[in-house]
Amino acid sequence: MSITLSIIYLISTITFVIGLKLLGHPETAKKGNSIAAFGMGLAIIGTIFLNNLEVPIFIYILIIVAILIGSVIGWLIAIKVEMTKMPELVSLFNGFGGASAALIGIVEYGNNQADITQVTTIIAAIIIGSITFSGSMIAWAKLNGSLKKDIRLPKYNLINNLLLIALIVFGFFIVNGSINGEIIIYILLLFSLIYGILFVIPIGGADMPVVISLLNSLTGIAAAITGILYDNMVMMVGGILVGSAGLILTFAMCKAMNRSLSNVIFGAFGGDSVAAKKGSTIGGHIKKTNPSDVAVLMNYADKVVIVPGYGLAVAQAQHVIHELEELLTKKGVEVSYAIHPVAGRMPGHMNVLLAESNVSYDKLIEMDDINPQFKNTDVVLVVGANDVVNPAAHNDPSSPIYGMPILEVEDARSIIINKRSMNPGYAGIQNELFFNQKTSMLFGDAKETLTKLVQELKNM
Amino acid sequence: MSITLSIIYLISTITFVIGLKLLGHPETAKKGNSIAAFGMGLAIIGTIFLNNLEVPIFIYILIIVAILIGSVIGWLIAIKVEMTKMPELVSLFNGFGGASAALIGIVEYGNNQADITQVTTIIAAIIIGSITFSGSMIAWAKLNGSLKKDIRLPKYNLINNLLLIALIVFGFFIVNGSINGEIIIYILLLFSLIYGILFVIPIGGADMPVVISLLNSLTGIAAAITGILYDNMVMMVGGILVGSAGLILTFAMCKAMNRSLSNVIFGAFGGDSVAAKKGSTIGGHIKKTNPSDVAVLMNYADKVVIVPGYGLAVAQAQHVIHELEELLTKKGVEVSYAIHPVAGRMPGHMNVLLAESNVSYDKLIEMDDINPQFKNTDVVLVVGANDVVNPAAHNDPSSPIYGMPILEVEDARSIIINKRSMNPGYAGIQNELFFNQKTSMLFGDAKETLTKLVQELKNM
Amino acid sequence: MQQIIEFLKENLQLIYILILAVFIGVEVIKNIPAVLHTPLMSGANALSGVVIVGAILVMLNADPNNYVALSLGFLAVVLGIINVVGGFAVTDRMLQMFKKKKK
Amino acid sequence: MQQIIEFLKENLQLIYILILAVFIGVEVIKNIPAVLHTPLMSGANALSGVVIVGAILVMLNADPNNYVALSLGFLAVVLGIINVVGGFAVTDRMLQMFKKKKK
Ligand SMILES: NC(=O)c1ccc[n+]([C@@H]2O[C@H](COP(=O)([O-])OP(=O)(O)OC[C@H]3O[C@@H](n4cnc5c(N)ncnc54)[C@H](OP(=O)(O)O)[C@@H]3O)[C@@H](O)[C@H]2O)c1
Ligand SMILES: NC(=O)c1ccc[n+]([C@@H]2O[C@H](COP(=O)([O-])OP(=O)(O)OC[C@H]3O[C@@H](n4cnc5c(N)ncnc54)[C@H](OP(=O)(O)O)[C@@H]3O)[C@@H](O)[C@H]2O)c1
Repeated sequence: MSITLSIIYLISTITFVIGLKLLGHPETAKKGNSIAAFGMGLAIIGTIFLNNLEVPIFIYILIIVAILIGSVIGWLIAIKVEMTKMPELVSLFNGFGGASAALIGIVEYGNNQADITQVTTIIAAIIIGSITFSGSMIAWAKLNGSLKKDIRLPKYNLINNLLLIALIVFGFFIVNGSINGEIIIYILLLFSLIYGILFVIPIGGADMPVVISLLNSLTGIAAAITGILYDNMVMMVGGILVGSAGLILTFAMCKAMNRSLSNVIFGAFGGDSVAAKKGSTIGGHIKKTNPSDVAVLMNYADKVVIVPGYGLAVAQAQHVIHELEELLTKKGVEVSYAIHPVAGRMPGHMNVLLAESNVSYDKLIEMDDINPQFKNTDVVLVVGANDVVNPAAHNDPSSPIYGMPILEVEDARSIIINKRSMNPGYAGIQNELFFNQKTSMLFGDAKETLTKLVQELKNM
Repeated sequence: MSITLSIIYLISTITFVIGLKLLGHPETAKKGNSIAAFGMGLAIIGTIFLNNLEVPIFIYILIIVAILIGSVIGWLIAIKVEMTKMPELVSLFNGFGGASAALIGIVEYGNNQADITQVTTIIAAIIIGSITFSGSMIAWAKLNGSLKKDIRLPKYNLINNLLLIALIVFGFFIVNGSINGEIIIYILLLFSLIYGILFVIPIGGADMPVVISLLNSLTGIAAAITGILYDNMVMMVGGILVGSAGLILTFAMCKAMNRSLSNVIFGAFGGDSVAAKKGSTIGGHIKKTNPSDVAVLMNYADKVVIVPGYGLAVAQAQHVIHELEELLTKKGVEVSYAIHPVAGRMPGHMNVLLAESNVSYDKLIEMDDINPQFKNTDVVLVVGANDVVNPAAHNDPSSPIYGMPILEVEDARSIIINKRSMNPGYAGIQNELFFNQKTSMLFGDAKETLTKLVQELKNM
Repeated sequence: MQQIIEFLKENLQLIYILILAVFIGVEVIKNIPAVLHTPLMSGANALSGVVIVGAILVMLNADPNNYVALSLGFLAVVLGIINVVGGFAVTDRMLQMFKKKKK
Repeated sequence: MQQIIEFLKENLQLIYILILAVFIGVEVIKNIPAVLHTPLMSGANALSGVVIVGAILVMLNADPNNYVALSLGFLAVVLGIINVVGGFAVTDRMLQMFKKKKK
């Protein structure tokens, strides 16, 4: 490797560290992203043009064509995607990264079968890369709705863990030299892909963000391992950075939901059965309401707080909610949004969605700041949110969400809840808030119902 | 090096990182210190006993004797030292570290004169180590009062910079092989020591904490360089950690004083002349008071805030101030301390001093929290503080301390200032607060005056 | 076991690098506000596309007659660069939206 | 120049380690409360005593008949260990005081 290339890699590594650092602060995040992107560009161009190898021209052309094709595809997807589709997009891209690592491993297995360190890294890259790939694809399918059911083999946890152990033993034998041959590596690939599928498929759709974050961390590790193979520092350090940052992010998400990582991965089924039991114990009388009554109520309110949740994202109602907010503001009502950290499909997702529909930044109030304000609030409008306003988190130690901080909407003078049915939310538990005296249920799809509400308000 | 030793070094390095991290949070600081100390012990023991070298027994004995002697000395100093003497102690220890690095360099120069990398590191270790040593000794002497004057050669900045350049060129020629021989290295040592003295001697005593922090950072770098010489990771990483952490700490201190590092190092003289000019422009009438009047005033106050400063530390008045506080509290007066971040001789020094004299932690209120409280304060007692309560920092853009955040004691109903004279504080500027209508000056040494005050209060 | 020790011995510096990088990753990410979780995940995802460097090396090192290696390498480059370009672009788009709203 | 490039080439991993360590040092220290500045300075000072390891190596590697080297090494060990033991002990003493007051 030429010394220039080494220095370029060093610079890229530094841009990665600095970029990641800046990404962690709202004011500098954009700059951080650009710096990291710049470093990545540098590393790519350096790798192609400063390699000191004798390479036929047509391979250069192939590489450049590949890069052009991929860039155009990536770019188009990135600018076209709807912001509600963010989680599945990250999952898709992440899967591609994993696939890339696995492919590298396969080609390199053809070239090196002697050195034990190299074979180890190759096997690891193939296993991790393909698990990431197939796992991410399943996560993607679950999130975009193509795969609705959580398919669970009987004793799936046991099967999965056995399969994982088998994979590792298999890999060990290949490294060992006990088994070898071109075909063996494809079998390894196949089983890794299967494991990735079986790993993700039993996990509920709402847990996908955690899974994606975990898989993202794994892709980083795969990149780092490939870096060891090539003794390439930028891959190693960059990969490890993503690996450790991703893991921290994963734990942060679990913590915000008051669950453990193992509960997310292995506990899906247990969680549901508890939930089902719980659901039946709550009961009482519910009050229904309709858009025109709500319109009247809001029209004469001084202060309205909107609580957006997962259902808002699903219904794509972020634009109409913004319309509602503007209309009310014009009528002299003070409106703000209460943002729960894990409302929506991934952490911080509500911020992105509402920012996209031009909601002004200072109307989004974080949980800890808005909670004391509910006391002075006339109307709370909960749109497609459920768990994040469930008082069981405070009151019921046996509830699966017990201990999770929630938005304390109960304190408000009246509560309007928009959802389609009495079905529970992600945690699968009923919500006693719905039976509260102050609560009125506004049933219906968020987008349709809010559109009607806006219409009523306009006519007043 | 045996693999066990490598692993031990790795563990030590990790303890250093974790230890330093934990040292940064009040709850975990003590644990952090212990963890780092444990790692250090591991590294030392490992180095002695796992070295794979053939070493005569008597050398082992020598090493162990050296370690025992040094440990006893270090331990005794550490447990005996008064907390007011903290800055000079750090300076002393730091100087020893630097001296150790320089000595290593000298011995190793005798062994390696061939390899250019090694000679470079050796020369660098000698230069940096001895600058740190002699500089720290001067800082130590300045702080403990043995060296009172800031000795300044004419054009000292120019001379110092030329000397530094000469040192580097000298070192370069040694590395180059243009000059060599045993004697030459002692000349280098001598000149480095002289530079260290000349570097620190013109800087004012109150700036010593910044200088110590800088020299501490340099010792870290010297350790890292020695680590390169031995290809020893724990020295390299540990040294660099200290180097970069020390530099950040240095900048943080400068920022808290609203000065630049270069102003501290090169600007001492300039600063003074501006100050002298300023001093003369403020004037007016001052009101004097005496301990018995102050005792009456305090006896009937509801809320008293004590502002301790550099003078309190010098006068060793931290115990009597605590007595005063307890007495007042017993009489039903609400007493708290206002802690400015750079009050005293080094950052956070007041906290250490007051903690030592058993002042309860929750009575120490940080600047940002206490400032709004001065409005409701009956009496502010400023003891040996000056710059940290100087309103010029707010009002006078031409003042050298302009922009430094201060304790806004002016808002209180009455202000008592205890100091020995009208002499200015560290920044060398007069304080218009002394001429404020609400201010009364209580002249005298802090310890004596406060003792009298306590006596008067007891008699009431 | 012997092999692991060998590996450790030869790659000691590497291990330090990896451990230090883990610390940095952790240190840099913890305590970030929830608002930024989504962009951060997406940005980290783009960074993991650094595997593209390996994909390019596969192609550069490939025997010009080994069509399997070339095609797999080609695919790896395409997939890797999609991850990189798409990841950075979409992160930028998200952050752009925050910025616009802020003033 | 040539030599510098040589050095860089041979010690590439070392340079990564140094740079990463710088980042960690910075990341770990910034934003610490002023209360802890004094103990932190003292703790960092104790850490810089890691140079003691080098001093021990000097003695271990010294020619048993080279009394100059042995004495200088002896002195280096004494000074280094004073820095280490004294530094950690006094930091602990300071922090002890904070702790006691806290409850
Ligand atoms: N944000 C994250 O990072 C993250 C990650 C993983 C898991 N989670 C979990 O996700 C949950 C998020 O809480 P949440 O309150 O936002 O959501 P939630 O508790 O899952 O509730 C969403 C509600 O929206 C309603 N809904 C669905 N589609 C709708 C539509 N088209 N129109 C109107 N309503 C609709 C559903 O009720 P109907 O079916 O009756 O309409 C459902 O009760 C938490 O439990 C959290 O722990 C979050
Ligand atoms: N803490 C740090 O990290 C640090 C580091 C470097 C510089 N500094 C600087 O140090 C200054 C600290 O401010 P400060 O207000 O604490 O101190 P200051 O401004 O230096 O004032 C101290 C005052 O104490 C009085 N004094 C001295 N000995 C005394 C005694 N025995 N009894 C009673 N009074 C005595 C002096 O006046 P008389 O002579 O009239 O008695 C002097 O005016 C700031 O300017 C800061 O920037 C601080």
